[in-house]
Amino acid sequence: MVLWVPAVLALALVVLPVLGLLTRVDPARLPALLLSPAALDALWLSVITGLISTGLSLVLGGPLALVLARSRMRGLRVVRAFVLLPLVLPPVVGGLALLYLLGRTGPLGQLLDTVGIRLPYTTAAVVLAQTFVAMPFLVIGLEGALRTAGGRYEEVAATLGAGPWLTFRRVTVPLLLPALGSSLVLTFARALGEFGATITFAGSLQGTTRTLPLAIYNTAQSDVDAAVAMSLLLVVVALLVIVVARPKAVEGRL
Amino acid sequence: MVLWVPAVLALALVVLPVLGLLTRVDPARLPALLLSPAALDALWLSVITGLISTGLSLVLGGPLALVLARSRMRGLRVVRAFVLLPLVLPPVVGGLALLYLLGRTGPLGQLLDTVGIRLPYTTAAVVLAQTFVAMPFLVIGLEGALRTAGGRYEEVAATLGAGPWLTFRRVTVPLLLPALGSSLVLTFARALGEFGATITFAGSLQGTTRTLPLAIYNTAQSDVDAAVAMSLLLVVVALLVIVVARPKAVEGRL
Amino acid sequence: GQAGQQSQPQRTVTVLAAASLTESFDELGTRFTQQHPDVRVQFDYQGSSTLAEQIKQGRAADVFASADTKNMDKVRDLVGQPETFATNQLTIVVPPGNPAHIVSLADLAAPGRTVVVCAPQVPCGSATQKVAQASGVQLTPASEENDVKSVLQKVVAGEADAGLVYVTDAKAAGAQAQAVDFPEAQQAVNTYPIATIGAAPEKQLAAEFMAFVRGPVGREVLGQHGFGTP
Amino acid sequence: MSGLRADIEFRRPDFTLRAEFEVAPGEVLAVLGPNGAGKSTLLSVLAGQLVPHRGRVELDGASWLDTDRGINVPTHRRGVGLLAQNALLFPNLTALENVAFGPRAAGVRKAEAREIAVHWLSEVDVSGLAARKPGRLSGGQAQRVALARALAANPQLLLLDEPLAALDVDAAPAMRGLLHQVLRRQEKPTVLVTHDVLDAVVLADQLLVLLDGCVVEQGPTREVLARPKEAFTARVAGLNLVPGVAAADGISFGDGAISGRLVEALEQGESAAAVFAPSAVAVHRERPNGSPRNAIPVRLAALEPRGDVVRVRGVARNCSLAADVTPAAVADLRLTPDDEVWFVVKAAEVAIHPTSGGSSGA
Amino acid sequence: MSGLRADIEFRRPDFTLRAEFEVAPGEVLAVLGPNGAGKSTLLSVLAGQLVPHRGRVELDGASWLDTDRGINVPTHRRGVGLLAQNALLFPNLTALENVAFGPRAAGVRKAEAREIAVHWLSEVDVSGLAARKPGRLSGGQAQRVALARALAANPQLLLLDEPLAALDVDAAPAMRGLLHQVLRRQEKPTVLVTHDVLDAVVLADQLLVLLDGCVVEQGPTREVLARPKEAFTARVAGLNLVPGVAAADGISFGDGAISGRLVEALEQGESAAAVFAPSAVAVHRERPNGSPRNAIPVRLAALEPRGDVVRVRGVARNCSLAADVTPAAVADLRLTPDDEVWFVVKAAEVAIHPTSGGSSGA
Ligand SMILES: Nc1ncnc2c1ncn2[C@@H]1O[C@H](COP(=O)(O)OP(=O)(O)OP(=O)(O)O)[C@@H](O)[C@H]1O
Ligand SMILES: Nc1ncnc2c1ncn2[C@@H]1O[C@H](COP(=O)(O)OP(=O)(O)OP(=O)(O)O)[C@@H](O)[C@H]1O
Ligand SMILES: [Mg+2]
Ligand SMILES: [Mg+2]
Repeated sequence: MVLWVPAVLALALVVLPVLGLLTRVDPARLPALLLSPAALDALWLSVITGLISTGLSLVLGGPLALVLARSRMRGLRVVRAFVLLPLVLPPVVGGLALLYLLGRTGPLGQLLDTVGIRLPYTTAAVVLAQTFVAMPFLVIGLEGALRTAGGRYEEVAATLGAGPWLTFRRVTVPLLLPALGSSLVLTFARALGEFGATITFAGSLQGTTRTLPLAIYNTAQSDVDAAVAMSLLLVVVALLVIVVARPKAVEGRL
Repeated sequence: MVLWVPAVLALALVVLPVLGLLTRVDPARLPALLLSPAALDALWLSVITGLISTGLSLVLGGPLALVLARSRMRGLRVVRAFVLLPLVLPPVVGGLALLYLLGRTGPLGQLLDTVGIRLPYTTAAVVLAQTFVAMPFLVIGLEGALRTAGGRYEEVAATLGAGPWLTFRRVTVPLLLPALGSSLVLTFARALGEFGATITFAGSLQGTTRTLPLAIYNTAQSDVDAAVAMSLLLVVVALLVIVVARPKAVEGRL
Repeated sequence: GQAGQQSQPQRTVTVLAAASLTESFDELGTRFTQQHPDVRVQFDYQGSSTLAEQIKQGRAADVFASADTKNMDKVRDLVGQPETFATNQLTIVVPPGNPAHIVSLADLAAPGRTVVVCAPQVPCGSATQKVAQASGVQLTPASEENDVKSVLQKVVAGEADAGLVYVTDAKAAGAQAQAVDFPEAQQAVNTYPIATIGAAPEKQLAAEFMAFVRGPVGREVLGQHGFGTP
Repeated sequence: MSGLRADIEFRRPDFTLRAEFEVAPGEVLAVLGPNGAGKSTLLSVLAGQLVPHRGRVELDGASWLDTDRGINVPTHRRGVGLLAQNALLFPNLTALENVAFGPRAAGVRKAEAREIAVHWLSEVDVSGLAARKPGRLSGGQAQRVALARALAANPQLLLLDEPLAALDVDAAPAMRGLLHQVLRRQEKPTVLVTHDVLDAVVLADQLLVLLDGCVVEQGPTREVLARPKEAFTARVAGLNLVPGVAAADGISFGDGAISGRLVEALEQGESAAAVFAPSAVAVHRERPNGSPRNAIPVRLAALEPRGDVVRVRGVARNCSLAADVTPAAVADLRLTPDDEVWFVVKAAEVAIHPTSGGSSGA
Repeated sequence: MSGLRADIEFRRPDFTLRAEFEVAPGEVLAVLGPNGAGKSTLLSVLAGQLVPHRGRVELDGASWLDTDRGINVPTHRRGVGLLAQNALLFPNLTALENVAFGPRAAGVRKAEAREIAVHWLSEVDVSGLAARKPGRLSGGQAQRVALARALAANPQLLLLDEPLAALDVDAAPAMRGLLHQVLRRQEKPTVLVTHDVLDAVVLADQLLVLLDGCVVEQGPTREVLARPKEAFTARVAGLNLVPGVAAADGISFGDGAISGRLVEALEQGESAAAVFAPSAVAVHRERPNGSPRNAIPVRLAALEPRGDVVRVRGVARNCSLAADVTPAAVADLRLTPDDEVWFVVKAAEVAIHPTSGGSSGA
């Protein structure tokens, strides 16, 4: 089939470099590298913050997607475009933006300071930075799905007396599961790989804010091969999440 | 409506930091900064390579998405997980991976060298790096849409004698337009913002490989405010693309 | 390469330089083109370790200027004889007005101060470790940044009360930050080596540029940016 | 007043729907009309899925829609049940869950909703498919589940769009009977869209005929069918209907009787109607002595040529009956108005339907 | 051999479809059966959308499917046209583009495909809707466009799943007539799923009755309907069919004649059949002289009680006819087998249908 040529090319483009990385790793050194406290701390922090950011993106971005898809308000097109901004903003600049807003001298940061909350250099800052860059993925993915699916079934639910909330839970969400699944995966993946905004806004301290990508970058400064090995750790985590979590959401479809 | 609270919060999280950036820009310096040859070169390069990578992602990733969504081959689940890898790989590591594969000492690079092609540090390398990190967005987005939509209409087309190619053009693609639109936007946005893989694999030479994010990084070394101003240039370009291109694809839906 | 507009450059020399050399080398490039109107100087500024890795992978460029000897050593087989062309040393930077009243290295260890330093893996971080050890000060930073510019950024943004950066960085920050020199900095002087790359397409020009950097003009420009002379 | 009152005007480019009608509680309004006449549109407006340009809709005195006063109650608060033309079962729920959806939405507890669903599934004769997802049902099976779902929701106003389409020859009469029982039991108004005049005759008290968005006929079913003003209605109608009360093997009306086949079990004395096609009626000068059981003496009222047959209208007591005979037969028998003749119809051609108590005597 | 040959076995959990049949070119096979019997499944297998567990399908000698030899020609290469139960018009194309899709797929040039589409849209009487997207069509309108789309594709094998469902009382006979003309014109086999025995009688040469996935009856339409073995078929059938040739006001067969209403314009001498319901037939001991035009002398063959009526079977020449009368009438007339009686049927009750030339004489 004519499709196979570009499909295989695309796959090669994605898979070959990653496989190439594998060949660079010295298996003898692997255990020591991966089981170092620095690596384990970073891994743990990455997984936790990644999950929390994904959850936060869902809780905040889900409703936003719904509003964007369903509301007939004017000016929504502009709002939608704004949601995409974190996607194009270089992450470092995104981090700066967060810092300017929520840092000690930022308008919101000063406000928070008065109630004793300081975000920079905390794990919360990591979550915030990840959410900032990753949430648009969820919003865009869900909104697209919400637009194409569901409308007619939601009408049917209303004729059966179901209010918006019940309709949403029992009709909209189940019909949305495949899109939700893939959007969540994208969001989690982006949060997991987030680097620039995190280091700018949250800094990099082992155990508190140094996630795996930060640790990898850090290691790369002195030992590229060790950094590559640590990247593979990230890859394995991502694969696990995807292979374990995704099929449930995506393949249990209609 | 109960949805509005989280939706507005989500929007605030995304929009406020960006607005905050705006206040940091000195309007008097703006023209000089944005119209410098370095900035214009970078802008031009970014737009061109971003478009090419998006096109390449479509040409290669589109068929891959189709194969993933429609083929019933075993082991496809693993392939699908692999496609997501560039999403989680820290971009710098992605760039290293490309370098290891296609650099002069890499296995494929040596092969290409014999026919006189050297990829690293060329504009082609920029495109390749961007495609590597951005294509998964297209593949995931399209695959999800392909799974939910189209199947039954494609069957109908077959009963009317339409071969796979005609069916694809006249039935699948039109039904896919909304998802295609949003996936392309995500892909383009990701390519436009790409930094780590590009600087590692393609280097940072003005006019050849220094895209806008690289130029911003470069400027940030000496003048953070100028870098922020340049980021806004990126934001404006992205907004233009999104507001101009997206509605056609998304709002001209069924 | 602003020189490109004046005459048609026939030759290009590509310089791979550490990111901290951005301003000074840009200026040196302009000066060099004034002397050689037919030459275009192309700079690629990145972290020294990334550049070293790229050279290992066969990158064809002419000159490599590293921010430390460690990264130059990584590519020792692939470059000509490295020569030191500048030195740099640490200084404390504080936000304008020095709100936390920091006057010595020991002040950084006082409780309640937010201090940012470089991670030990990068050159400025290893220098930081050295001075801390030498002076017996126990630093508890809020963040260990991956490069010196990030440290400076945090101080400039007011997110840190103080940070340890190179003198050149403090100078580049101008009025946005204030430098507080401290004597222990002498314990860790960082040297910048430069070398021509073995596979250089423009061997002749590479050598010329290297000499130019190490010559009087180079010294003058580098000195203006705060670098010390070796 | 109680019941449904509607007066609406809905516009689309090239199409305007205008209708005004009332349906009392317990009454069924049948809506007939050619494809594209606006029947489904009418139901959508009543359900609140389409907002008309101008109009009022009110149920039991509560206003659902009033464009003048800016009232527009959303669909799910109307308590309206709509069985749309396309089944549209929720693809992610099983047949049982689909049917239980309405009760659940009304706040019924899970176990109870399940029971209700089981009951309705067995009423529409698809108990065995309770656990199936809609994607795995045949067309007719899906239609039955959709009917069960609409009925199980027990709405204040039931809207049915061709509920018996896609059903097989056994199921269609069975479902019609089920609907008849359900609709007569409940004290709520129903609007029923159909292409089958039998549905209207059996199930409906009132008839509304739409042509191109306009109401061209409206009134009690029997009256409209007996005196069709529009050609379409006449083509649809084509049925004789004699109201009376159920008797041993048919109905009795006044001092006469008509025998026929019982469509549903009937108690003697229950109100019922004998339904038969004009084409089934033979005209005799004398009372014949063959197999046909029913011979009704009538006075001829009119003779109308209709295409290749002649419709002969006769009056028997207060009831108008029609017979379709060939022009040759008219000539042979030399039929003229005011003749006294016999309308003869075989009992096998007569269906005895129970009629809605409400207006069978009207 | 030419035409369609199929022998398939398709399994689902709880359901197995087994069928073996042949349809000659120009012939129509009608498939009847209750909901969920497997009719749509059968069409899907023929179209290649479902791959049976075991089986062979072959058209004009070319193998489309042979599980033994591992042959499975994909749907689009079979040249099969399927009108599915659900219209499924392409939502992104206008009605015209939907209909033009098939010709375009066959390589017809754009302008020509457009013309073909315009033609078929006018045949199904929705010319005015050519520019509409399917989302803006009514249910019946969509069904008509879907029919036009299936016919316009001009397939080698036409599969129709309840093509006349959802059509109004005017449209259904009109579309049936259209189908009749189209199907008799073409030299290709057709399989038609329907719930309406009239479709089978008018359109089909052969009949196949499915019950729960099994073929319970199979053969020429008239034979199967005349001697139904299954209760379902009997309930469906219920029609008399007398083959002959068109005459002035009916048909003539042998030395007899039956008058009735012409359903379509017919040339005299064309092959045609008179169709009427057993319930329309009255039984008389003597030839009556009322309006009924048709009195056929028959010899009684059997008396079968069927629910509340008795089916009286009589033989007139080589043709078996049925009459449904009440048990009371049987008692009155003291009917017993071998009696010579008159079957009387009003011309208005008899429909004269043209029959497919191919096998009308069979
Ligand atoms: N969504 C829509 N947008 C625009 N026009 C529509 C839409 N739906 C239906 N129409 C048109 O409005 C008119 C009324 O349609 P409606 O569906 O009410 O007809 P109907 O009486 O239900 O017909 P049917 O018997 O075929 O179901 C038709 O002319 C139809 O083409
Ligand atoms: N996709 C499916 N998966 C599993 N079972 C199915 C599927 N579609 C139909 N069935 C079942 O297979 C049997 C045959 O279905 P089919 O659709 O062929 O019936 P049908 O004869 O067309 O009925 P109808 O008259 O209702 O359209 C039924 O029992 C049905 O429940
Ligand atoms: Mg309708
Ligand atoms: Mg079916």
